[in-house]
Amino acid sequence: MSGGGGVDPLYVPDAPHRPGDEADFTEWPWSPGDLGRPEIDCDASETLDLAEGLVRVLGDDNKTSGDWDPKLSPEVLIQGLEHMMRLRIFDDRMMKMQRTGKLSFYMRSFGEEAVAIAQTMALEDRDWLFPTYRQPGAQFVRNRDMVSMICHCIGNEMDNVKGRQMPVHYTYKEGRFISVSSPVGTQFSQAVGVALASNYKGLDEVTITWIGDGASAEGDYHYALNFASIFQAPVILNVVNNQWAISTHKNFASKNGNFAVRGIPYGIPSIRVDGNDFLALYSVTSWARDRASKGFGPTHIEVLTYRAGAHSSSDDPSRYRPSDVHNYWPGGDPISRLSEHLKQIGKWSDKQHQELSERIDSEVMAAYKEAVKFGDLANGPYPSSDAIFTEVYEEPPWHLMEQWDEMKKWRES
Amino acid sequence: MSGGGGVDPLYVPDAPHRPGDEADFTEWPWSPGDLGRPEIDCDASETLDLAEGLVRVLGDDNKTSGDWDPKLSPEVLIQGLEHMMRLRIFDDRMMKMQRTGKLSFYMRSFGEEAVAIAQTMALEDRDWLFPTYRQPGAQFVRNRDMVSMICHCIGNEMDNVKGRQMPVHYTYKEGRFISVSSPVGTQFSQAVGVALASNYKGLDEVTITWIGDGASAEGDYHYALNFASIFQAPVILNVVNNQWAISTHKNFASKNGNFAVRGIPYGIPSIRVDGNDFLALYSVTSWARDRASKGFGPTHIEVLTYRAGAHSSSDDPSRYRPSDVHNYWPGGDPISRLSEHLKQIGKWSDKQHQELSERIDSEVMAAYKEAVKFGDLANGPYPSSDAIFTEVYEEPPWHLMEQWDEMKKWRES
Amino acid sequence: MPNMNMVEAVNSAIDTMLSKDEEVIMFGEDVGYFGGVFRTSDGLQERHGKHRVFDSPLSEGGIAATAFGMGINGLRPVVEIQFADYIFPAYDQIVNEMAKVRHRSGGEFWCPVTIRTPAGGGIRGGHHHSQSPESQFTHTPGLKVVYCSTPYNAKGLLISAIEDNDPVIFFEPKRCYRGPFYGDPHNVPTWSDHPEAEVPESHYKIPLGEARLAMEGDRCTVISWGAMVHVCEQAIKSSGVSCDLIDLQTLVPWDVEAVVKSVAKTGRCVIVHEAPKTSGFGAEMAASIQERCFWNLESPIERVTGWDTPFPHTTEWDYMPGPDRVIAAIVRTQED
Amino acid sequence: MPNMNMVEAVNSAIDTMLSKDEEVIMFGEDVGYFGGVFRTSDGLQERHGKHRVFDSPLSEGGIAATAFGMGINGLRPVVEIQFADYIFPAYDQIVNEMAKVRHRSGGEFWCPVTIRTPAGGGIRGGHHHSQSPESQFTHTPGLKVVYCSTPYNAKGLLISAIEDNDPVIFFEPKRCYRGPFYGDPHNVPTWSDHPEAEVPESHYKIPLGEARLAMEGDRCTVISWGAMVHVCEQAIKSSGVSCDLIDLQTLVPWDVEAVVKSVAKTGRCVIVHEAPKTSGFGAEMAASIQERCFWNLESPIERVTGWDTPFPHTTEWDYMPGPDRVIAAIVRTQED
Ligand SMILES: Cc1ncc(C[n+]2csc(CCOP(=O)(O)OP(=O)(O)O)c2C)c(N)n1
Ligand SMILES: Cc1ncc(C[n+]2csc(CCOP(=O)(O)OP(=O)(O)O)c2C)c(N)n1
Ligand SMILES: [Mg+2]
Ligand SMILES: [Mg+2]
Repeated sequence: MSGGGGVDPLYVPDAPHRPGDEADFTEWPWSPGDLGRPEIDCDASETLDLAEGLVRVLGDDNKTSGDWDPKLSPEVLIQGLEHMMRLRIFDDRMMKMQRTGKLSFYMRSFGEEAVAIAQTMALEDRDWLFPTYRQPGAQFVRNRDMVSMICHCIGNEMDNVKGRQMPVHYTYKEGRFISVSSPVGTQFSQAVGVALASNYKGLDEVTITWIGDGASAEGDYHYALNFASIFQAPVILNVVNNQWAISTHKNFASKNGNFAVRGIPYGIPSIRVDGNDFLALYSVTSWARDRASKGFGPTHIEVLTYRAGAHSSSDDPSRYRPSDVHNYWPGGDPISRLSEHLKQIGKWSDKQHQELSERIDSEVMAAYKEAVKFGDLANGPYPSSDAIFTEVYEEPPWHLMEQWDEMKKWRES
Repeated sequence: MSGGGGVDPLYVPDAPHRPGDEADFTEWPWSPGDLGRPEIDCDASETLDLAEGLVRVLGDDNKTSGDWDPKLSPEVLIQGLEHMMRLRIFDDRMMKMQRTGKLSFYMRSFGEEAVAIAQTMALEDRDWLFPTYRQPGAQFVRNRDMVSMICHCIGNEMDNVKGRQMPVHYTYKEGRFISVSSPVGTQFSQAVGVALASNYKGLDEVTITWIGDGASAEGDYHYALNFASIFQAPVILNVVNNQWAISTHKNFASKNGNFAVRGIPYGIPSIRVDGNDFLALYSVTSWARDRASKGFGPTHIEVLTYRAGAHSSSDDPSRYRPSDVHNYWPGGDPISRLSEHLKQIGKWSDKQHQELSERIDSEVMAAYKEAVKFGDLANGPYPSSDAIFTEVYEEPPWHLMEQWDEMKKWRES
Repeated sequence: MPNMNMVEAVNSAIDTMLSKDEEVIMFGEDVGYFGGVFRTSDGLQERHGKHRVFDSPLSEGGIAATAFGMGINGLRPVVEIQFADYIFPAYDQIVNEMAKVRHRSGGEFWCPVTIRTPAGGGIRGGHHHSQSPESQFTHTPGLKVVYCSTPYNAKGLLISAIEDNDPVIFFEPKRCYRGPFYGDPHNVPTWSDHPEAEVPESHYKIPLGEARLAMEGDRCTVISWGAMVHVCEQAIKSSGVSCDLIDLQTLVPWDVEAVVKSVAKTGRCVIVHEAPKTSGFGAEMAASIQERCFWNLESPIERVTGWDTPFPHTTEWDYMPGPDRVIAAIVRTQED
Repeated sequence: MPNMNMVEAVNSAIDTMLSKDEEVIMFGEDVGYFGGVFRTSDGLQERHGKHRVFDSPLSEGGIAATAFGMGINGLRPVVEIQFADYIFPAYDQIVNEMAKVRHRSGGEFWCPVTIRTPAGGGIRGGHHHSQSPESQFTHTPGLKVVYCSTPYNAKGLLISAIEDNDPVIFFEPKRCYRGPFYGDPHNVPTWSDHPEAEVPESHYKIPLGEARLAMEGDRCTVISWGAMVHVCEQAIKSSGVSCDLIDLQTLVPWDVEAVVKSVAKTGRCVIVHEAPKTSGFGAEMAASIQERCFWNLESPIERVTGWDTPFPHTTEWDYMPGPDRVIAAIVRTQED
């Protein structure tokens, strides 16, 4: 316990390491052993050890163990690996496009690829996803076409958001992937409403949503936990604790560094899971889905991970943390861990990895080439600026019609 | 655990009893025995039993017991009793005034008199109070003159709020009692700022604030706990769980009915205290003050009590709960309990009680008569409507000056 | 046709929609078991079930967010904010989220939510139970803004709002819940016998975007909404000046045709609202009217509004615009 | 005198005040160790200490509430909202609390808080990094609203805001942080050599409530604030029409004298802002000007504004008002 001994001038926390320091993750909650998997109708209080501990399936020896092992087939694991590799290669390509001015801005999922991919794979296709900008990978699971994703990021003629939002603000209703919004946190409380609507309609649909460690300080986090628990919403509420909110360390978001436990006093079973462990993520999410689907209400999950890259293409993390810091993260890298596990069980090889990587690379490259045919940011063509006026309302009212006409006049002049 | 067995249409909780039902408080957390009093530098986790249990000092036998006994002198107890009796008598008088149109609206503290009074008595005079409308009693502890309180409630010429706010929205800077605001919850997060400013200035001042069970669902509750814990603010954060938010039962504010435990995951020591037990309230608050003052940061307290009366003079609780319900509250009545205790230790008698009651009654009556001399709502005089324009800004800008002139013209016409 | 006060008319509108459309659902603070602090949902929980009309936690932000989620997932939530003054914790969810979701998602998701809220002064509410914050919603594209004034238009507009596929902020002048307000606090009429209190039991709509011509005349156009409509009616009668009285009803989108036609005819205009003057919706009306009718105007457009101060408690009648101020403004428009 | 861009000028203002007054304290998202995502607090934590310049949790509501509490207890907090679009979670704390506390407490408590926030478009921010929500604060009595446009006025106004004993919402046109914006996205000048970028190192003030006459002329009054001031300058130059260009600087309270004097002289007026037209602050300006200068006006007051739609990403240049639209409006005012 810090503090003590009289009045100090305003205490302000700090990050555990800054540029020049050595990275230090001693506080990482090494799983003390395998944690139990409770019944889905358990009380929140029965999950305290899960919230204070860390659910892992893949050990440092790349073997699985414990009650939480989802016992997935190698095919499913390879599928997951492929999605994660695709996301990483896709992200790298997009960053290159950003650096060459073909798109305006980008945000990678680097180091966090497992989160949305494992979790979405653990759900049914009819379940609703309400993501932030750090879960685009879910779209691969739901079979979204990469060309359309790239077109969105460029904001060209084929962007289904019609150039209205910044890159990475995907929407993909067909895949029940709900429109990403910039104000952080808002989706978390909205997702409870989505879930309650499914419930009201008597449908066996679950909603999953994510919020960052930083954004969990918004009021929406509290609204979500409160409304979800009071009305027993079939919702999975994830706090993705990747340690940083831009330059602000999670020490400014939680005094004790544990987000999972916050769910328990709301009466919501809460679990902390290793966010770089594909199998653990899958397993915990299946459990939560089962629970929600059977009418037992919400689950609160802290996904413990590390933002390995910059916050966004506008950010330079070397100004506020050691540049190689992510290499020291005790959770390792989600892609390596899954591929090492597959090798361990004899279902994967360096050669296969290499081949898959190359195949994805050329797919991404092909998608990229296809997408820029519809325009890139540097060269156009852009979506018509008519899209400024459409879908503001279901039908444009007179004042929008008037202004639209005026805009057209200027555009043509 | 409720729920289970498939998809039900949207679950909505209910109150445990409604008009016609018998009151039932089986869930009241009977103190299983005396709870320990931890060191002031304890960790949040060491207070779990205090948050899940209930700190009581005054037993049902009207005797004190346990580590939390503050061992107050009979003089202090009698002082507290007097303040509580004054508040109840004052409230009754004000309600009569409201019923006869002498003031527009009123809110009693009935059943909750101990809360602000015991807690404020446990503090130093230099500590800041940031109340809701349910803690006016703190002003008696800080020696506020009743005439000025009544003048505020009337909103007459002597109202220090100048007729601008509704009754019960007191402000009393001399007593460090900060202006009550109608939007519920806002003071809770603001109080953290007040505390941090004291801290910044290096002053040994603590801030105490209160929020209702209902209002704890606002974002401000989350902001307060988060900012207080991150910056170790010297603040005492009380949730007054009086079971109701107007007609809405606390089952709509907390799934498991416990507000105290919510502080623990924020790293804030948390205690549930019997809000009708003057001694327990005093003791817990002293502990929290000591802690804050020594630099160990915030304390979170659930004050477990019952709103014995209507929400306000506009409310008719018999529409949504059994009318005699408060008589069944296991915590009893705070005034009776303290006076019974005093009798028990031989320091009080029915006769003294009767005499004190009569003395206060005539004091209140005298204050009332004095106050209405400055005007009552039915008959005026009212504060000058010039007060509409002053103190909107430090100096009225030109547009207010213009409108002020216009208003004067109309007023004189 | 039954006579209803505005509380009953609002209740009837929600009741009608709950009966007609299973997607309609209602929640908010104290609206369930109790039926609302103003009784606007009295009896609805009993009639339609606890899962369709229910209490919510005391959290306007949470209410708006939950409604948003339900709205994009196929329901048509009607939520109540207990007082318009308490809508601000939900402001982000309304202006950044509800207003923009259709547009931002390329039309994939939309939010047919109706947010009802009692607004305005005249009940000694002081600064936090009297505000009329309509203009703070009119600046945000994607929202529709409605302000009813009578039992008849309350029901017809509310049904339109609920059936609308865009988010609608629906203001109810609480001072008029039980009777029209003519500006005299000592003379408090009820709605009985008022022609605008003849309200059909059944479903009917008043289209959003259409104003109501409450009085007809040719010397001045008086534009208002909410409780002030009745103050204006009183003022026009007392002024002896022949006026059009336009009850705007919908602020976004407002009825440009009705307004322009009237001002073109009268050449004079007075706009009356309770909210503070600076950046009140009267500003938009005046700015637009001078843009569209400049050459018709014989005198400056007048605004009669609340002062640029918080709303007072004891002295609220020195704050609320009354008939005298409106009369004076009408007369001033005739001078030049 | 040193040449500063607007980021440096803002930084210098805060630095000056931190040095001058111990009661000044600064916090917000990423403003501490890192120095702010726009670098406006670069170096300030190191210079003044972690307890005076620090990061906060990601919670605009919490930031505002904490600032409120510090403000009423004797400090003078300067807080940053990272983008003006994200000020709405704090809206309740600002409009219901900060704005009213002096008044509601009979003058016992007041709140000398400055809320700084980068606003406006032109950086491809799409609808949630481009909004210019100034008018949503101008309707609330008790708040002052400032919008700077150059390095020189940024520093002078910010120091006045910090020293002011009322809450001030301080908008910084992010598009102009590194250079003035003349409306051509392909021609991006910096502040170097610009006369308004000569900024004293030391303490100076530009009084709140006073406009800046940026250009002088006699045929039309162009009123603007923020980034659009430079667009107007460009437009006026190209139009060949002799215009007064009034940079309003403070929106509440606005400089009625300067505006009325100019319009009385020119008889014509164009108001230009980035925010959507409906209920933008241009509405208040137009309404007030026609009230005060009706008999001087030779033609309708024009408004050139953003459209009544969310702010787009790819096609933002079809949204942002550019010199051509301003020129056309100026020319229209000359026609009649
Ligand atoms: C309401 C709001 N405030 C501020 C921002 C600016 N912002 C964008 S991302 C971000 C940090 C988010 O951190 P976290 O929630 O931890 O998510 P992460 O980026 O780590 O995934 C901030 C401050 C925003 N988008 N919305
Ligand atoms: C933001 C806000 N929303 C709604 C209200 C209306 N309101 C006043 S008191 C109240 C109930 C408060 O209940 P609780 O917080 O439990 O406090 P209690 O009255 O029981 O002391 C409500 C809904 C308000 N004043 N402020
Ligand atoms: Mg993060
Ligand atoms: Mg309560």
